[in-house]
Amino acid sequence: MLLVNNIYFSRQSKTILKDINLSLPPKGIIHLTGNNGVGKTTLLKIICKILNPDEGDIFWNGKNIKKNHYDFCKNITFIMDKNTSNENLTVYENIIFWKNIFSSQIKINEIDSILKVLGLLQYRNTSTIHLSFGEIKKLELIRLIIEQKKLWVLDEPFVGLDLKSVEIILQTITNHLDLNGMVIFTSHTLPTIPNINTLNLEINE
Amino acid sequence: MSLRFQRLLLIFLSLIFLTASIFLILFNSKKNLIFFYTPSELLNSKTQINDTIRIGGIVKKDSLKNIEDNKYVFIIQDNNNYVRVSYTGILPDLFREEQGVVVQGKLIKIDKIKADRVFAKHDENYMPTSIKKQLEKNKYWNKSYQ
Amino acid sequence: MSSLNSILGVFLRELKIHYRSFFNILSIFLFFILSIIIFVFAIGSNKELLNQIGVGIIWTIILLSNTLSIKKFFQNDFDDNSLIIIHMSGLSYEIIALIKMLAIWIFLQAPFFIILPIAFLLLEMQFDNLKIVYLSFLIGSVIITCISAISGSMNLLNKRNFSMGGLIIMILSIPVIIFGVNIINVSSNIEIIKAQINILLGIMFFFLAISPWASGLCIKISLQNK
Amino acid sequence: MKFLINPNRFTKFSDLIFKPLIYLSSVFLIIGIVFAFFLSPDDYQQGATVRIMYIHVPAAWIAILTFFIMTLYSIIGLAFKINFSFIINSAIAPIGAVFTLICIITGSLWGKPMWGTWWVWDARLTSVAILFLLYLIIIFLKNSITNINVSEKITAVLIIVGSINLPIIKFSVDWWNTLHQPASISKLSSPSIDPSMLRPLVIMTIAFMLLAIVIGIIRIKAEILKRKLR
Repeated sequence: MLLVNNIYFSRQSKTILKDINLSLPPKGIIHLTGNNGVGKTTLLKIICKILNPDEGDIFWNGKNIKKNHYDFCKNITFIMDKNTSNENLTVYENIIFWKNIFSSQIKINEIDSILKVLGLLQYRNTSTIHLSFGEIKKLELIRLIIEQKKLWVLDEPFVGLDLKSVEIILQTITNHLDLNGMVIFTSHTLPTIPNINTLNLEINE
Repeated sequence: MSLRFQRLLLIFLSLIFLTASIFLILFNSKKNLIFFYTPSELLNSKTQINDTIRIGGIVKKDSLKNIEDNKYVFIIQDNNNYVRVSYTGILPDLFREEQGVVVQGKLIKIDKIKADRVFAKHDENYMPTSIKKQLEKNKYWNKSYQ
Repeated sequence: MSSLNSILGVFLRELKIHYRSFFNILSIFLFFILSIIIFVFAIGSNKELLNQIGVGIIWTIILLSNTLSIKKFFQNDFDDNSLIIIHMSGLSYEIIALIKMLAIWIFLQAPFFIILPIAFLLLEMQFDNLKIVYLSFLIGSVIITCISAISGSMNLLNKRNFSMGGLIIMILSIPVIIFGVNIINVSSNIEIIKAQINILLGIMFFFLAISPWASGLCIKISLQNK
Repeated sequence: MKFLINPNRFTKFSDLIFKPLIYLSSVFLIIGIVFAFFLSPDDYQQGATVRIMYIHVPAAWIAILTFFIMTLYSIIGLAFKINFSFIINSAIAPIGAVFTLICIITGSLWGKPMWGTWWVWDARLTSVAILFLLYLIIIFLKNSITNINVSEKITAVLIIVGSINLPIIKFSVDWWNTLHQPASISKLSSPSIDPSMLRPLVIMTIAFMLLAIVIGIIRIKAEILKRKLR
């Protein structure tokens, strides 16, 4: 259960977020929409505690994340607008790096099957510098499955993906929600996620 | 390991490092960065003939001789040892016998240096001329040099 | 001990990345050798003179080649947000900085041990001094790595003034140069060498103590205002 | 003492004391100059050249003191997230740089006739030169990052790291063989400087400090206004 209480945030004496409240129960999904520059990414960064809000608190399972930052980190996957895979490493090495640092229990053959589903298996040992934008984005989204966290925070996850991949990602999200997961994401296109109560939130300036 | 624990560990480590560094620097500092050698230090050092070095000490009383125009010979001493200096050039205002001095130049013999430059070193005592004269008259003025 | 896993993972990744971009790193050493050759041509191959100032030249150029590599510390991982990912796996920024310093030391400083004898050859210096230059470089390289980490993290958001990073490295490493070079020129008896080494060690411990904190803080500040 | 960390209180407080400060500093400066250059006696060794001391020493003290204040404010600013301390830092850094430069210039003017050289690389002179370069780098670094939020904090980190130079400056004359003479006023009970010369030195120091404070107030207020406009 994620609870965001009265978040205020300003940058260089310009208020960006004002009195933001939201709550996210298990199986809940929140779609953040809004024009450019209303602070969608900023809100996501505050939820991930990369930025500190001027006022307000965030609670995870009833505990303030200020006090329990480490536990909270263990429950959250953050996919950013930039691709964090390193271009000097191969696809497989990047995945193994994520597996190592997040102490994931995932098995090697599982990784291969995920790569196959996303159509990346042929690039398994290619440096990511040779991949196209969409392929790198797909690689980035593999983190969702590797990290095995409860809360997924996604910033524009569908940008640059073909329709088939979007379908796969949506399916993954649906499965995650079925397993008591939670998702919060931003997107300018409204994806069709069936049978899920979507909570739309407009962030006003 | 929570973030707080990591920080605690690192703080502990840093404190050990800082103590070590303070210990290492403070208990060693005397002989390290040497602007000049004293004559006694020169004897113990590895400097060879023809090395360019700086030597500091007190100009021995009655040792300054003006051989030609702008050509001087004098002796620098500390408590135990001395070095003979020959110098061609203009001496600084403050250059006087029984006064601190640093010379820079080439060592031509084990106890003789041919100086290119002479720096006068003055001490931290400031005193009006009149008082100095009075003190000297009353024999209160006997400053000791190290 | 999941944190140890993360630390190991980050370290292995650093090693791999540096290993893959080894040609970029080689260019830094080529810079070092070329600069020394240029110095020899500029000064003339007067053996006595080179013997006298050789250590100073070597130290100066080591420092200058290090200013070339500040971008290698955090810039890439900062630009593509990998630092955030690593941080969210449960490592504090200070620890990340320490890991990166270790990796950089292995790839950018340790090879100098192989190249220093070549520099000695080019400068026609006496090989008796090599041992003590190794010793002072072993300590000095750690100090320079710490300083580069500080400088690199300070300039993450600096897109205007590229010389800034080099300036910070140079001003902070003046003591290293003074004591690192002095060790040869002044050294007479073993006592004074010991004293010099102790001072260098003291500086090393000082920078080891502060540089994770300084760079961690700078990374955090830069990430928050990206 | 809230005016030290709160910009509004600082503005109010400084408005209150600004005029008296100007009068006070000019009075002290005039008395100091008269004393230092006309009424004080010549030194037994250095003759009239000793009068350079009355500018050199206060300038050096202010140069070091400014960096010390900046260090304190950097620590406060980073630890307690007080933005006013960064305003103060960026306002007073150039003052410190100028006084360091005055110290170096008067020092070399003094050194030429006395020691026989403008400049030597002894520990005291080198560490003061590093102080000056540090001031310059701090000013450059603050201006080279566009985001002011980042630049002032990162500059604060550099100030804290650079403050290690302060004890080195202070103790360099005791730790190493230097051409520069040791401190004359290290112990308050018996300074090795005659009262007739200590008096103008103290007056000049007070005058310089007041002057620095006046310039500081002007610069800090300008900096506050600049931030408000942005």
